[in-house]
Amino acid sequence: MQSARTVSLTDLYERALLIRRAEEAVVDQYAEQNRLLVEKKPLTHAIKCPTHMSIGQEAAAAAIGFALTPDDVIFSTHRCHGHYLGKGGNLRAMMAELFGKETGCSRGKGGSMHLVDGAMGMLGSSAIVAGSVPLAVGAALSFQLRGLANVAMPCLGDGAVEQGLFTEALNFSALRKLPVVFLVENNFYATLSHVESRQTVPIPDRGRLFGMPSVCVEGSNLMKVYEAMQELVQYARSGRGPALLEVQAYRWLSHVGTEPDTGRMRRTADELRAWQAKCPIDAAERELRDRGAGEIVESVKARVSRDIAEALVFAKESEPPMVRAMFEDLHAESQR
Amino acid sequence: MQSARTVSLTDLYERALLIRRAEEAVVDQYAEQNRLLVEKKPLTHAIKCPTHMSIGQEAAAAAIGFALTPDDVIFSTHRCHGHYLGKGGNLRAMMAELFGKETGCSRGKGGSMHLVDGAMGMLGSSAIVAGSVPLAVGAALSFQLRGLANVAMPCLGDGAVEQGLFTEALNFSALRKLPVVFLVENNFYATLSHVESRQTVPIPDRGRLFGMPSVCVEGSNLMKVYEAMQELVQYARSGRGPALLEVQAYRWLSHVGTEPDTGRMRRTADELRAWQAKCPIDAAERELRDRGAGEIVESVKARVSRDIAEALVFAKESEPPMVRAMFEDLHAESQR
Amino acid sequence: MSRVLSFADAISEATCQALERDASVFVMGVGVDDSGGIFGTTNEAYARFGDARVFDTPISEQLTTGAAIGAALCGMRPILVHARNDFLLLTLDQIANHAAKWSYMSGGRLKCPIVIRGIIGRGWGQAAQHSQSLHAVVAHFPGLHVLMPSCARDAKGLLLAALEGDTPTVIIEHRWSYGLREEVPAEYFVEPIGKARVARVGADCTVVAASFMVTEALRAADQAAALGIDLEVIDLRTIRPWDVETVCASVRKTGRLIVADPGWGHFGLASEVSAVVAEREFSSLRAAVRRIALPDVPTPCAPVLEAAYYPVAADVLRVARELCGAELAALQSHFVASDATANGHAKPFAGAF
Amino acid sequence: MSRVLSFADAISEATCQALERDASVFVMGVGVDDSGGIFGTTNEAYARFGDARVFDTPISEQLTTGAAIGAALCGMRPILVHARNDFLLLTLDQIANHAAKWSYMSGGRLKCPIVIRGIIGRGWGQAAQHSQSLHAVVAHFPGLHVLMPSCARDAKGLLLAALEGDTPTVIIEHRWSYGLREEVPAEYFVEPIGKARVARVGADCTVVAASFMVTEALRAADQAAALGIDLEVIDLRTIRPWDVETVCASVRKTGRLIVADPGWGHFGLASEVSAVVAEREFSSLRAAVRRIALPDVPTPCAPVLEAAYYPVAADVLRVARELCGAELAALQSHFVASDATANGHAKPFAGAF
Ligand SMILES: Cc1ncc(C[n+]2csc(CCOP(=O)(O)OP(=O)(O)O)c2C)c(N)n1
Ligand SMILES: Cc1ncc(C[n+]2csc(CCOP(=O)(O)OP(=O)(O)O)c2C)c(N)n1
Ligand SMILES: [Mg+2]
Ligand SMILES: [Mg+2]
Repeated sequence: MQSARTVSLTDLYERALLIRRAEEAVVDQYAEQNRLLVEKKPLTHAIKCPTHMSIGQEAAAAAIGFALTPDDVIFSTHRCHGHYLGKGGNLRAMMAELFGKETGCSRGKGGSMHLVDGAMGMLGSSAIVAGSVPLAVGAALSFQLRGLANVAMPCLGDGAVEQGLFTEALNFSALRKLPVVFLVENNFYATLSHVESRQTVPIPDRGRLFGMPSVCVEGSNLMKVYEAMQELVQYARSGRGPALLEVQAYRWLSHVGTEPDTGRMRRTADELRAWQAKCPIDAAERELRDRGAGEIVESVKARVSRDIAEALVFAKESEPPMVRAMFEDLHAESQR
Repeated sequence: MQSARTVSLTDLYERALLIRRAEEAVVDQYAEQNRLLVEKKPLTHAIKCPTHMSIGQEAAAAAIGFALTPDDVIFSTHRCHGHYLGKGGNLRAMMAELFGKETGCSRGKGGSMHLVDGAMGMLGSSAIVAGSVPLAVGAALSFQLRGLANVAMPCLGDGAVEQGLFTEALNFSALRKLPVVFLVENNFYATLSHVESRQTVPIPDRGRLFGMPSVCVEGSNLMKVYEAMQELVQYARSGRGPALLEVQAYRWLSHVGTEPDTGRMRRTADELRAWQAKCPIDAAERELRDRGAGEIVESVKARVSRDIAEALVFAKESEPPMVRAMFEDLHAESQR
Repeated sequence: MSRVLSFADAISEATCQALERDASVFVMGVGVDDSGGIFGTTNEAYARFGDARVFDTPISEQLTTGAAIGAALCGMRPILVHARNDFLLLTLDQIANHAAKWSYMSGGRLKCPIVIRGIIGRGWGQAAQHSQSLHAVVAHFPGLHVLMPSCARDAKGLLLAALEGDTPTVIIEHRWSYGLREEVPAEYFVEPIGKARVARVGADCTVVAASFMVTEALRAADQAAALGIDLEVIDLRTIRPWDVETVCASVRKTGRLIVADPGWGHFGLASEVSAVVAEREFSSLRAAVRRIALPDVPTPCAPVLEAAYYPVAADVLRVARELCGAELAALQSHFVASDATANGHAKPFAGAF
Repeated sequence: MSRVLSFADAISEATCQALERDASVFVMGVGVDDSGGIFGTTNEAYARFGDARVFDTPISEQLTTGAAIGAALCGMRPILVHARNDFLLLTLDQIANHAAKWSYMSGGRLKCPIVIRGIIGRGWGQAAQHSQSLHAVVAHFPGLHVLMPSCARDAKGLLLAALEGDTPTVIIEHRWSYGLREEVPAEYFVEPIGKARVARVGADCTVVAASFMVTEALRAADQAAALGIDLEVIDLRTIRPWDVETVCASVRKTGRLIVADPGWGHFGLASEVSAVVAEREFSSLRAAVRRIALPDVPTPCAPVLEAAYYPVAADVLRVARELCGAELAALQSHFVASDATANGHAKPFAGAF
């Protein structure tokens, strides 16, 4: 893993592109599955779990792996592909998990919403809105109790801010000066409900109330998001207490599934277009090319495509779990 | 009930004194019971439920009945004697409830922590910290849905602020501009834990975050507390949305029970003395006497003493419930 | 008048009729105004009554549950909707420590007529946190009514009954029942709370089931009949209070009992029914009561595991055969594990939920 | 070495020994640093280990539960304490949707060794919200261990066992057990989780009990013995997983079973044990299993109602007599409703709480 100081736009670009392409592969896979379904052909090796895509929101996820060390930990939500890959999670194990295979990062038990990579400090995701926020606070508590200089980051959406649990987490972290960086990805919607119809307060003000540095950045510039995150992570790591980062970015596809939802409720085509014009990956690619790094861009693209193709093959060729595996892992006996 | 505009210090003084004397009667009753227990004599007509005294904190409770109309509603906590009497709750029914009698305001089912007087808009208390806060929000929601100009007031302690539920309530009320006045009585302690060891934020700032007028007053001047409450109630009643009132006052006795707890943890004798010197009832009495209303003071005292003595007789002479009453009231069939 | 309606449409119709009849009824919850309309159950209400009566809420389930209680204490009749009953766990303090106890603690002076709807998810790898059946947890608490309609008619009639009553009520609906269609009266009507429904009369063995397990039990009964085993299927409909009399009367007739529960076995509905019947009808029982419930693990995601996870008609039939001692070898092959297509869904799941 | 210790002191001692042995253990909860020390179970730990290891928290139970889970996922072994188990309802989403499922959902990659202690309140009019026994609710969920020690030795040995294990564990203690005293080994030891304890050997009828009902059952057994009825009393100790083998072996011997549950009957422990035993030991049972549980209402406050509310030894004896058919007329008068003094409290309640 890159040291925080030397991260380059290329690094961020590659990580963001990996996330984008991985999810596009899921989109393609679903399209293929739907085609087979229509043709009434059997679905072997299918993704059969609800997938919440983060296409358009990659900037924050890409920054995670560079602003944090592998010993730092994150926790995520139903929309966790990006966080998992961003933190350095194993791509093959993720794809295998989506396909429900024994080689999946959660042995096929969790699926898309419950990605885990303990070695890389991705300690799991909850499909209960705000459910994993206190877990990150507890991880930070463990660091403090042990005198470790690590940081814990709960990744949450704008919707999770409405759970009282989130404020309990702010208060407790501030009170104990815990090394937590709350990463709130505001994509303006919870399902189809706009944030303005659910909240009255700018999200960083919630953090500021508890005296923590709280910053809002737009997720359209990879480096800016990284720098903002990096700074808050250093703050938390130095023992000064928690911090909050809001990253605003638009979800291009529907809340769940792989189709767009443009036109539903308040989600207009204009809104989507405006955000697509600010695509952080396109911007990074342009910037790299402008800097004369066109060849690097091409090699990154090739590497990412190859990795994803390999991961898909791995996932499809892996065996599904044996039925008896259903009764395993309840009590972590198979701890690795 | 007095109209809000014409409330006099005498009114507030009488209400506060009623609350004080009623609780002192409970203190005396417990002393008597303890004497009998030591002498191994039987306890007939005893208070056998946990009582959380509000002696020292009467100012907010006394204001409630004048700042609110009988159609406005309140909800309270484990420490609800004052709120019940403040709102105009029936004194006899309260005393009978403490003694576990059929004539009790909750037919002996609820006891000290679950006082109810539906006719006077006291819709119950929860012994779960912050548990009744959302109920008040719901009452306000009902007023809004029906187009009624009533106000709902959750009475809560400083400890309840830490429950995420409280912030959920602030957000929802602000979002919908509900007619709620959050009354937070900050007595600086939750049981023996000081507020500074539990919170980092001045309580009114919590309300301000959500754009609501939020005021802190000291509970040592009955009229000032009333005026502050009255103003916020009018604000909420006018449809402009919720408001928050913090009243700071000290609990003279222990968290639960009828003895002082001075000397335990951070609760020093100095702290108690300083607050006793600011007793809102003594101050009101002094002021009334200074104004030449000494005779009124005496007649108020006599009336209050007589009412309490009568209520105690009523409570003691009332019958306990029949055992079969245990199975009644689960489904409100006996709705009155 | 009566037409064929889906379970989802029956809920929608009941909701609209309640909103029409009673000004104190309103609907709230995360996404009730969404064009999806909680799987088609709230969008007509939203379209007709607008957001004065049908409104979205922040994702603050604990608050909205308490707010429903408070509104009910002031005379309203809220319907609070959760797209998954799993979210009830966030609100159990409000449901069980407050709604369930408010009437009792007030000596019957106050009443709290709230209705909370929560849906059981199943299938397409929704995994552990979005597919529980939490009826047993809620039904442990005195002071509540807990309903589990299994068919369109009851979905309408029980929702309307809950809204008429004064008891806080939790209705747990199964997502796989949503496509089931049957005749449903068009007019306003109520089904009695606390009364089970004999869904199929039989002589050899009683199957007490709830929610989607009624569908499986009826399917099993069809197959069993072909093989000479006559199953009586009782749809509990109400879980608290459940209809001990109807079940016991059936067991007195058949002498055998299977309980088919869509939830977990431990401390669950199957245990509850089994214990009470075994206590009351000890001498009527010709064999031990048999319980069918989920395996004692959370829901796994992988398709192979998920398919193996849920008990289906074949399981009911196998147990019935064991209980009745009939010779039905090689029968299992008639059955495949239920899938979404087989179970009341208009079209197969072709994507994420 | 072994000395006589109270139940409360045994918990305190176990806590201190765990803190001493294992740097990853810590204690948190509302009031654990309070001079009351959660009824004397945490103050010694606080005095010895200070607030680096034993600390008070804000009244944010949902957060502290989740924080305990998160700390455990990072290798800590938190003990989270609630002065009343009623507060668990605020945290059930974290307990049941998170702690219970985290290992399973991660395919066994992660483990979550948290211990949550919650106390059952009883007496002195604590009323409906401070006196529930919520073991059945928690025990419904696969992925958890649920323990209910009834005596000082087990209070220590089970707490230490829970802290050694890797499974999230809820320990539900009864406030009325706190004064019970017996020999407890001074050294560190563990009692096996999932293993019941035959608290009294008997031949005529098995009484399976948990928590304070074990005390009542043993008292009943003494009286029954004097009257020629020989009760076997089994202390379940672990509620999930509960020890089916030990119970069934006893029932095979006695042919009769009473289950005495400190909680509500519906969807409760008594139903669970009854159902499983009736299924497994149908042919051993000479009579229907009988269940003793709380009346199906919340706890009333008034002394007369509260006294009538709780089942006591006399109830166990009455049911045993009915089951065994013995002639024990006019026996009831030997018993009075249990009160605090009679039940393990050092001194009578003379005030609130
Ligand atoms: C407690 C809870 N309530 C409701 C839901 C249903 N739900 C799933 S995701 C979601 C929206 C979450 O919005 P946000 O936090 O902004 O995350 P996003 O989906 O935008 O990434 C909702 C309401 C849930 N999973 N958990
Ligand atoms: C959810 C919950 N947690 C803990 C308790 C135990 N408890 C009862 S009162 C109390 C302190 C409450 O403090 P505060 O809100 O300031 O009210 P006060 O007692 O000072 O009036 C606590 C912790 C409880 N009743 N409910
Ligand atoms: Mg969002
Ligand atoms: Mg306080």
